[in-house]
Amino acid sequence: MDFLVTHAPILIVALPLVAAFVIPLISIGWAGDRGRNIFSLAIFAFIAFLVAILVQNVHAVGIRVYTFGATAPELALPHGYMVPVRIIFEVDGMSIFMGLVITTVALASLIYSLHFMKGQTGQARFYALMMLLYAGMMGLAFTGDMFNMFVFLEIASIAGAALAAYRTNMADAIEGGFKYIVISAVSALLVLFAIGILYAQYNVLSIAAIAHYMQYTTLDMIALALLAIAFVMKLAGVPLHMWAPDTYTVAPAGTTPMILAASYTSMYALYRVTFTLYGGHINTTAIGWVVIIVGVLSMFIGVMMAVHQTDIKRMMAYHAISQGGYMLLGVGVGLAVISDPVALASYGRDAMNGGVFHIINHVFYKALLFMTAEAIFFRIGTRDTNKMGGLARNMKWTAAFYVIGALAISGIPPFNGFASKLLIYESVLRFNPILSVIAMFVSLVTLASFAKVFYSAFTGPEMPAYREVREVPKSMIIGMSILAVCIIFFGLFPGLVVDNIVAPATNALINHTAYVNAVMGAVP
Amino acid sequence: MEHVAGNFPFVASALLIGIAFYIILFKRNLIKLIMGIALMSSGVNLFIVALGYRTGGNAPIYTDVPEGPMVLSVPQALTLTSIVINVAVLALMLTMVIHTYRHTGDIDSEKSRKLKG
Amino acid sequence: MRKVSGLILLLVLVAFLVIGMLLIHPFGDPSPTDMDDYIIEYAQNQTGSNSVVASVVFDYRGLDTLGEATILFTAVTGVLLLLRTQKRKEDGS
Amino acid sequence: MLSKIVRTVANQLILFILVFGLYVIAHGHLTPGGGFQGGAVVVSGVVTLLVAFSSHDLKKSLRERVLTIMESTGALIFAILGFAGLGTVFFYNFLVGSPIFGRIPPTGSNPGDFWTGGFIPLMNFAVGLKVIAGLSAVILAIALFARGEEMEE
Repeated sequence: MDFLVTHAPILIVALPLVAAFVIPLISIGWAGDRGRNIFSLAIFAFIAFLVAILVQNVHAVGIRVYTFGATAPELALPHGYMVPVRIIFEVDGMSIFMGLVITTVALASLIYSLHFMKGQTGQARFYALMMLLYAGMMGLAFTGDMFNMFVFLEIASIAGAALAAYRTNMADAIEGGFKYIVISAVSALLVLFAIGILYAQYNVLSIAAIAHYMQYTTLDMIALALLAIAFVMKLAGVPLHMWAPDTYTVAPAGTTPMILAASYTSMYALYRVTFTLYGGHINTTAIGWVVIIVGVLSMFIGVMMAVHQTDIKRMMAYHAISQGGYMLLGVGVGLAVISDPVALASYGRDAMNGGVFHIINHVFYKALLFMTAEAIFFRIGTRDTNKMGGLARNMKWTAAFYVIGALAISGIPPFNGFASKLLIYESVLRFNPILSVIAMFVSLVTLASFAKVFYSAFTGPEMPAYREVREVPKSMIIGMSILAVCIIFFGLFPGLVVDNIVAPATNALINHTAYVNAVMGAVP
Repeated sequence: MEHVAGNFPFVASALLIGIAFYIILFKRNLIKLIMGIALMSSGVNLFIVALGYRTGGNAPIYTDVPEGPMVLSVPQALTLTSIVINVAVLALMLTMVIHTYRHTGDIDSEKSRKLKG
Repeated sequence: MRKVSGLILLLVLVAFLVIGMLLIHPFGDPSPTDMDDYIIEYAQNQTGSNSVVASVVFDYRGLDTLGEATILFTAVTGVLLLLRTQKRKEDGS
Repeated sequence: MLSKIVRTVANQLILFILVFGLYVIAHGHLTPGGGFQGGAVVVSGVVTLLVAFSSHDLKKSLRERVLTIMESTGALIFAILGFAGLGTVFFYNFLVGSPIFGRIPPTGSNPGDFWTGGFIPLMNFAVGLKVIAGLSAVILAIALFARGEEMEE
């Protein structure tokens, strides 16, 4: 048990990698499809267990530092030397919060995929890529090293792009995958360039060490701009959002939620850069307003583009951009007032709680919605809402899950979307009432848009073509119900979740000196 | 600003990245787009490896090394990693372009486009 | 119109990058060099490898190399996934 | 398929390319080079064969199944070498001081001893195996796909 607690950070990242290497082998060899599925699930269950251990441990003892190749995991600095040389994993409240989000979604996606993928070609490689995508995201969330962050960013992007283009017999799938990889490659190269600039000045690569030596020269500003452009591109913030609808639309069901989670992992990287790497040096009010403006633009333009879509997944993809705006708005308000203790205590912290809480809520209900859309596609073979109708008669579970997801995304009380949106509305209202009004208006339009799709797809007269449509198989329902249960639980007990999971994450972002001191504590 | 002439490798890498951006933004041929990304990664790699150079330094390998300072080793390792990563990205992109050509008979990004709006 | 505005943005970006490049330490004289000095000094003793680059790649920054190998594996898996046979076989794999 | 001269030269050349590639892999801890570089050299030999002969001829000797197994094995060896250090820390160089590749060279300039480097030479071999298999598979798959054929299992 001690062994697992000590080595949990690396085991969570390395085990999926090993599983990905093994999956092609066992699919060729003795195990076959069934064995491979059981193997993937077993590995995943073990990783979820490790994540649970690590959550508990991080909340109990604080930031966990894991130094690779040193004589002890905590030995970030070599003996008698004041510069970290080796790669460091640093797991704090925010990292483990992202870990929790990613793991839950990945587990649901994996279970959902078991039946969804049945009979498809190339399954072994599909599951291997799912594992790699998961490992890339977790590594990005845990790493405390800039260059390592770039490497994991690339793992997640390449695996995501290959998965998005999975349906190679459709031209649009290839196009969606290609857009994703081009955007990812360009943004990763920008990140690498920024890393080079930072390395040139400080000759260290660890985030904590760079933050410790940070002087905020002109070069650092250029690096910050490059990093911000790159991560906003990856998280699909307006005006760099053009890839997102295409990629989310074409990716097969189990992977769309994972790619969605990958964009929010990039959002985590953006927060890590602005709050920790440049913590205490940047003009927080100005940068905070930039984040707020990107957030409001994403919110508004995303929802306006979503309203007139007829492709159900494309509509949801634009809503994903729009909901991403809420997170940026909440955290941006927190960032704008972070240097003002009074405002931070009275509403800034709540705004950040709302923004961070919205990540987990949004990933859950949007993953659920994407899954229901693919369940419809699985049964009737089209994503066009004009061609659907009366599906609620035969697909009762899917319809129920769609309603849960739609009410949650619109911020209707008993569901989780309401909890985080209320936090954002209340706190933003005290910061700037206009922003709050825009946020509420966007929420109304969201409700209208989802209601419209519900009426055209699920209600209405039964279409003769779909009389024989049956409910989707069991594993897909289980995958969706995991998320639905989480949504309802989070909606009923928001206080519990905010206190236990979200507040440590927000504290980790605000209190950047703890992150730096965990590595550089001994350095004057 | 005092060492304008001496910093030409850095400036060259910045210009390479600028040219690459021009190609990525304005060329419609998908193969040219990929070449732009390859050029961009060359620019970044040149930048990183140039960061570690010390005037008159030897390669950081102790096998029969002559006397003198050694150039920094970490940028070389980073460049090595980044080159391999880029090879991987290019392979995947080219595969997708082959597929696009199969489907639409064209590698012009405007003509082979299916998803709009 | 779109092209002109894009071009202006591009020129601004390049101008910033070039100015930034002139502000970096002079070529051939990096400073500070603490991390690299440590590695060059101790690499032979700690890893036993004569090639300092190899010891950085595999030992000091080993996880990066594992990630790099993984990326290559990911790309190969992705390429073979995309170029797979579309005919379904009897066993369904 | 190119002319007989090219084919004969390629047939003779492949051996030298192979030996040079393996040399680069094996001496990765002493001289410039290593697993990736040496693997790329070997793959350049595969490309030579692909140019001289045709992908149709080559697909019988380079089967997808074999390449997949090679690649996964290489990656697994690498990962397991990382895991083997878990007694202390992941990626701890546990072989330094042991009989296998455990010697420590004299500090400063020296002629180079093959049995040094801890797990670095082993990792070079693992990465080399992986790169050879992976890049060959990619090149062959793309070449075959462009001709409208598939890789053999």
